[in-house]
Amino acid sequence: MALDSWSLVAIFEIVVVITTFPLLVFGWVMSAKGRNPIRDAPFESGQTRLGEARLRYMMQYYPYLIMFVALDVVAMFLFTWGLVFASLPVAQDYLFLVFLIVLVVPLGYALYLSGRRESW
Amino acid sequence: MQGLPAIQDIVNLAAKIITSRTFLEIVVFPGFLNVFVGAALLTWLERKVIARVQLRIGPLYAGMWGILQPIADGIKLLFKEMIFPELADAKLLMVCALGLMMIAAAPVVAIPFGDGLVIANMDVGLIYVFAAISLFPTLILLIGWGSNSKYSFIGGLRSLFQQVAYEIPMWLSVLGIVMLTGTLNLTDIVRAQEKLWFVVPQILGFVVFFAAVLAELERIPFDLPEAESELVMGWMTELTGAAFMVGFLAMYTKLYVMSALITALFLGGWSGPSILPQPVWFLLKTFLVATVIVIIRGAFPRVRVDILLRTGWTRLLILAFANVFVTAMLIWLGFGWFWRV
Amino acid sequence: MPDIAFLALSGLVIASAVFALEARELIYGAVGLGLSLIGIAGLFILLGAEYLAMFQIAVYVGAVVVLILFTIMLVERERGRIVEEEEPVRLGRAGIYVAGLVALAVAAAVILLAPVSPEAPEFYRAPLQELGRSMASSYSVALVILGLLIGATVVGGLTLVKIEQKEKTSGTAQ
Amino acid sequence: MEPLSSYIILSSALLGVGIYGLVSKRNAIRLLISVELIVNAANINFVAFARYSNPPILTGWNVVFYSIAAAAMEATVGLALILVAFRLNGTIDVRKLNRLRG
Repeated sequence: MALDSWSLVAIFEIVVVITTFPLLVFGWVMSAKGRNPIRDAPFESGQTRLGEARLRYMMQYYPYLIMFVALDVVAMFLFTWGLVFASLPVAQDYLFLVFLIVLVVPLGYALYLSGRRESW
Repeated sequence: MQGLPAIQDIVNLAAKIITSRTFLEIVVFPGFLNVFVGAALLTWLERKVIARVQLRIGPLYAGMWGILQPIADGIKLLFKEMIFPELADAKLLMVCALGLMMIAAAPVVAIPFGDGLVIANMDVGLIYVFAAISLFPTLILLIGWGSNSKYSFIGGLRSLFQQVAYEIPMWLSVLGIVMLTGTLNLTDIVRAQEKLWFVVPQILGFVVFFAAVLAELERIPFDLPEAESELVMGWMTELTGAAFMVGFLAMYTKLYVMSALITALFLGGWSGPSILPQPVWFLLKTFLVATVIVIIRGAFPRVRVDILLRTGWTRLLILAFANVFVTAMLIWLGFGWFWRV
Repeated sequence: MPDIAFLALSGLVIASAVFALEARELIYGAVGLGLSLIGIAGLFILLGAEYLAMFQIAVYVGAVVVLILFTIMLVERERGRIVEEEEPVRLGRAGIYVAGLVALAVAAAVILLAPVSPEAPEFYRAPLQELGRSMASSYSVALVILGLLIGATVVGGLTLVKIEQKEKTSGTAQ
Repeated sequence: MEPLSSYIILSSALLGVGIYGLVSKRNAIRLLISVELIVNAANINFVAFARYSNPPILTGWNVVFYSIAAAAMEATVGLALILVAFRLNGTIDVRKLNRLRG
């Protein structure tokens, strides 16, 4: 039975689900169903709830998120380069160096902006 | 008309499947039971070690040295009531808890616990592990949003930014290993360390990877998403009962898997003197790494969130790139053959 | 086995794509998009492009969907929930007609005009080394241009979103 | 192994879903989601054609690499635009963003 490795991944995930899901269902079935405004209040250190929960936002970290999307792509491309690094002519390594150097200024700009709280 | 297959046949088939190597690998040893028991043991280990660090005794009564404490905790949590806040999205929370467990356990498929003792020996193993780990922020953000509580939401956002900030250094710190071995297959990477563990030539990468793993695991000194004194339990605040149990177990599964990943990538995996079989060496190293991570929790203070993010995006990133550069130098100077597979 | 996998994955892709567009809450829409993208990654695996599938999951589901979720949460912030006005039925119907026509036309054209023979080699995996080598040689110019694109995106996105000092508004602090 | 046409039908269906979203939806984020779906339909075709040529050629995979990267960048800028539009107008309903119409 030569199963492809990805089928094994799928089977493993199925095993995880069929062992974990019953726990959740069990907890759901066993718990009381009555609703009670005090019990159902979100946790706020024992205080009554103050206002909407989805209000405040840490917008000053938005540049980090954009940097993440950019560097995610870059890292994946660098892995293809790392795979063949040892057998690659040096001239083609410079190419990836150029690829990185192009990115230095934008990422520096993003870091600079993320440090300035008043911009966000 | 063939008639219904006899019960004997079904039993035989079931016995054949259950005793087949693939099934045993998936369900018992490198697979699910290993992860489950490992994670449960780690919860006990953490309580015991932290207690020792703080000159307490820790769990004591359930079994020898309280080693059955995880089972007691599990049963207790299972029978607790599941309370979801009034505006929370209970179904989303449960599905996300399940998803957390799936993602946390997924990397085990590719990690070799012995020579050939791996569920799926895939060529893209390393990237597969990283891809699985990169799904965490999404689910945690969804949990933080879905529970509609301020603590959960702030914890989820912090977790998002932190994991996102440390993911890139984590990936790039491993790039050196990929350059040295020229493969993404974790079994081959471990085989390449027969002569010298990667922790020596890749010491910079190891430091970056370890710090990034600490941050990915949301552990002290980077445990801002669930800083107990400010955010109660972070994004897990509104998970209760069984959902909390699954989420909690997922985090310890992640700890176990990441320790195993550090072992496989930097500490030589299963290699060791042949007094003990290979999987035992692997498990010993894994639990050693996990213990170090736990002791760090007992010994360090917490950093501030903006410092944390800035450190991740500047120092660690630069260190990771420096590591890549050093490795490139190593290969250009002609030492690369040493670790080729 | 591959047939079942293909059917299941294509079902997942299409169903979650529809769910992404039709879900009542925008958050669920983003989740549906993520599921659809994971299904497409599964299709890539079926086609032998494993590295590509991992790239898809890491970049799309790990980064882009997170960004979409973040934006949705930011946009929904002030009113709790976005009140999406009902689209006119006329528009929805027109959409279905247009989409059906285009999809049919494209499928027919591609299948009729496809220059390749549908006979595929039985077993094939993308050779990872080859991928890196071609990335460094044949696609070198594209790589540098991609670097420029990424840089431009970072600068452009940040410049768009950041608040100028003069017109700083009160609602967006913190 | 399924025939190539099944992949083409699948990607056409995905393209159809994307176009349906583009035509009938009013929320800017849903439009972005539609665009992502369309890009992915194209990607499926690229990979399928690369796989089904005999012998398989890598060009399809390389193109999809760049395509995914470009789509990620496009989503980043698109979301930034949506944020700006929301900040200026308080809505992301594309039918109400008609300030430029004059």
